[in-house]
Amino acid sequence: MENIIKLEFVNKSCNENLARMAAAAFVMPLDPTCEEISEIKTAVSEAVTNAIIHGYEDSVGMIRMDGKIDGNTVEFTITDKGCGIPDISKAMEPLYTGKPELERSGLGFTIMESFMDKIEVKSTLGAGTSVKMKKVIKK
Amino acid sequence: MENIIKLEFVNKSCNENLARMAAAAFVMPLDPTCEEISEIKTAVSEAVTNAIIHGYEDSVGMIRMDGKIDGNTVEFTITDKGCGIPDISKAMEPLYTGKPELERSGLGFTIMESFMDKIEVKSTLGAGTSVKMKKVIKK
Amino acid sequence: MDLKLIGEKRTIIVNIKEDLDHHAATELRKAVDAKIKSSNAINVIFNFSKVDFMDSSGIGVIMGRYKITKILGGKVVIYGVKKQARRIIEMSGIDKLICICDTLDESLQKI
Amino acid sequence: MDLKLIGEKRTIIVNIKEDLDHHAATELRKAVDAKIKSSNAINVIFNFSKVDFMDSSGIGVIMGRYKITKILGGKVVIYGVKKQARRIIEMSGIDKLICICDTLDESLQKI
Ligand SMILES: Nc1ncnc2c1ncn2[C@@H]1O[C@H](COP(=O)(O)OP(=O)(O)O)[C@@H](O)[C@H]1O
Ligand SMILES: Nc1ncnc2c1ncn2[C@@H]1O[C@H](COP(=O)(O)OP(=O)(O)O)[C@@H](O)[C@H]1O
Repeated sequence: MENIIKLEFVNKSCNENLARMAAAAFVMPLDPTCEEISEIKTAVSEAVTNAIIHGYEDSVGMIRMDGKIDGNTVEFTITDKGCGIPDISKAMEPLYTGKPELERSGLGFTIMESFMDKIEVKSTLGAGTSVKMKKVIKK
Repeated sequence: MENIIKLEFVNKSCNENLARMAAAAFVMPLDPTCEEISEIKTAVSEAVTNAIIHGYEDSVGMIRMDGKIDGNTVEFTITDKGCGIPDISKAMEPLYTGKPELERSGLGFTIMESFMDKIEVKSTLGAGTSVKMKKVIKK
Repeated sequence: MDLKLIGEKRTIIVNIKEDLDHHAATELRKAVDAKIKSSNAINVIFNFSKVDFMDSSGIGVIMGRYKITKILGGKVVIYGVKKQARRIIEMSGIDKLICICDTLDESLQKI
Repeated sequence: MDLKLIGEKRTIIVNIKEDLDHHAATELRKAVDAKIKSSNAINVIFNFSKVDFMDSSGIGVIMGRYKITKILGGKVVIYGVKKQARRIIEMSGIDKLICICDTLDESLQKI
């Protein structure tokens, strides 16, 4: 089974739901369990929320979600062209948040890491961030 | 309320569901009725199915769905780069189908027209087809 | 989707369990036709009670089975149709050609 | 989401009716804080029984209300938590700080 999607949307918070739903619908042909669907929706929601609020802060910008299915592995890459992350390893520490004033919990990356099998973060200051996440859907 | 999405996917039939789900999730912030959601999902499904089976026939190609919300009007444009439609007004006649051997009913355009407020078809032979559909979500 | 053959009634009961779009229609058609070929069945009953979504591809499948069963001297009956699918069915006019019932029992009586 | 004030218990009951993501969290936070400001409430009970999805933004809202009610001398209690949300809550460790109940009655007793 091979498949790809590209989804682009404005950084409006109402599009968090859209991205989650699209991710869930995309993975359906692999016949995932409810738990696997939940995990994917949650991980995608975290990455998209980060792009919306951290990537672009108060400015308007586009976010892209690329989905790929290869065999029984699904991969999502969420990309923004926002501010970038100064220190990726610090950003990925559990409970670290750059926005405590927005009541962020600092758990986004922790959830992505524990719900997906592999996560890869690339970021350039002033140019943007991309988060690639993979998960094998068990047969 | 203003919003836009772009969704691109391969012409695999499993992506019909993906496009419908994305369309439904996209329109949610306008607080549509269940009936309006059904109508949009059905119209999108018809346009995407046409792009998959008529646009590309047996070849592989990408299909694009652009969504736009402007006030309480939602607009979807489904575009393929396939074979194009030789005679648009004939194609839009109820019960006309170019593929009776695939058990097509010829009702696709009829459903799009009756479930959406406005539909606009552009097509160039050998270059592709785009179907733009608008619907006002009642308040 | 699953198929059940009731040999003494020469009938296949098709429980559709997903959105009936072109993707599902292709699989459904293949499965039903293979079962008709390999059995004594001449009638098909479609259980629509789990179909929350159907588009015009569904009409194609029903009409296709209608034509085949008619040649064989049998019938197509559908039951448990929900609101969204009912609208598409009524738009297509196939409710004038085939029998639409509420329950499986009622459908079996129409065979 | 809807809010109900039980004046004699100095408690706001928040019925969350949608996915609790960052989008919903922003609205929820504003609504609850406005109600706390304009009433005598010092406790917040969140009804999670209709929440099929929550991400870490939900943890932020709960923790934020926990801090505010603590300053006021009150409590946050949540009840009716389903499986997906329970997993996020347990991952965050906030179940060690706030009370998680099964029903509204039980929640009111913890206030
Ligand atoms: N797309 C992004 N662009 C810029 N900064 C980001 C992005 N994603 C994450 N970050 C940074 O990493 C930090 C930690 O992210 P995360 O673990 O998801 O927690 P939270 O979103 O709760 O702050 C964020 O607070 C932010 O500073
Ligand atoms: N995207 C497209 N590319 C090429 N031809 C198309 C496209 N969409 C529709 N058509 C043509 O218009 C005809 C009528 O379409 P429609 O009303 O949806 O009925 P059906 O899909 O059942 O044939 C099709 O059979 C096909 O010949």
